[in-house]
Amino acid sequence: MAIILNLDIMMAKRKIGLNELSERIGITNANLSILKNNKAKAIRFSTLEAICRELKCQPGDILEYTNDNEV
Amino acid sequence: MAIILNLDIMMAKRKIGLNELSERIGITNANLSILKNNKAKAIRFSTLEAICRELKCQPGDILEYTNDNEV
Amino acid sequence: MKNEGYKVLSSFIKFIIIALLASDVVVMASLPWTLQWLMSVFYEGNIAIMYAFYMVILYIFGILMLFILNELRVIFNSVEKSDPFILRNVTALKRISKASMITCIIFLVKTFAVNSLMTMVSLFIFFIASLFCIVLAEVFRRAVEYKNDHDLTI
Amino acid sequence: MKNEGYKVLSSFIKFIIIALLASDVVVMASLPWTLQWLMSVFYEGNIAIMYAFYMVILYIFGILMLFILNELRVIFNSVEKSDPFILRNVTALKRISKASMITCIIFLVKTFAVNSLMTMVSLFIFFIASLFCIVLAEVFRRAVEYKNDHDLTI
Repeated sequence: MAIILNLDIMMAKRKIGLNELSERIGITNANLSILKNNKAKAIRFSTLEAICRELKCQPGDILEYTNDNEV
Repeated sequence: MAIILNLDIMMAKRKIGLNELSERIGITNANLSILKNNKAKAIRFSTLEAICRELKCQPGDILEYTNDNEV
Repeated sequence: MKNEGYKVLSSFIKFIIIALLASDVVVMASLPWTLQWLMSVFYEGNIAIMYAFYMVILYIFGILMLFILNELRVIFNSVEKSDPFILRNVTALKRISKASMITCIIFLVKTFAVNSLMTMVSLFIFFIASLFCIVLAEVFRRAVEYKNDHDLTI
Repeated sequence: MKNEGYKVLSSFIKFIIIALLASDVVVMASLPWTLQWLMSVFYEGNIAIMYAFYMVILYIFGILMLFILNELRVIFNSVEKSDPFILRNVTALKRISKASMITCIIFLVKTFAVNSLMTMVSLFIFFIASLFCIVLAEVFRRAVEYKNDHDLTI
């Protein structure tokens, strides 16, 4: 997948753990892990909003496009 | 919703129409309209990837977080 | 299973349902005479009271079946159009459940009046069918939610 | 409907299914004697041949019902656990469909040998049930897809 989730980097920058973040954004630990490990197929705007709010960042900080599939 | 989709702005910048973009990224016109009009609940990473590839941009260019809900 | 075969099958079931609906109407329309004839052949005793009893029971049953078959028609209509995940089908299943429970009660009344093995089997079948439909309605309601969620995930 | 009531109902249906499974086993175990007794009371003519015929028919029927009931148990087990959207249930529905069609054929054989209204009604019911289950399996397969999609949308 050419969309990379840099959620772990942002979490490290803000010094926030998986448990704390999942509690704050109100989704289960298991689901947040799926997202963090790039196993998710899609992301809800509500989740993205909650993450941006809690990590005080922009969607661009956690979502990155790399065209590694080309040539 | 505090996540704003600036898909229309990027489309205008790249001078690409709804029909052409929907054809290139392989999703129906109707679905792309839902996305463009901020009616979607979630976005697939595959869709995001296709949009970034075709519009030659980053996710941060089309997704924006505004904390207009606060105070 | 191929989508085409599945559509053909749905259309075929819909056709059977409509045929049953039509038969139900025909049977109900001719019931006063058919019942009189049947009773004159098979029944001995106070015919007038039993005739009235059977007329009431059979007409209520006939109308309930009409109602259930029509709801089934609605469901298979949506299946045929490849769009079964609609709230209307949840409503249909709940209605079928209620109508089945009433049918069950009708058979219970009949069991006390004139018992027969077939009546008891039917009673049990409609009772189970009613419970099945409540559960299926709830399962379907969740499926509709998933479908709507899916439709808004672009 | 409240989730709790729905779970209680599923458990109740599962209980009925298990009770039916147990009855099926008991009836099959006692069949050689029960059938002999029933035939000595109700049947006149060449008992030996008819006894063999009924034994074969009823045992095949009994085993098919055991199979169908067990698959239904699997389905309601998953419903009870609030997770009915699994591929195992699609398989269960397909198996029930096949078993119902075989049951229908058994009844068809019986119709040609010894006809009765109840046999014909049963034949029709199993035929329709078989078709219903194929369609339901396909509808369920799609619901499972939606559910899996939903689970990976965070």
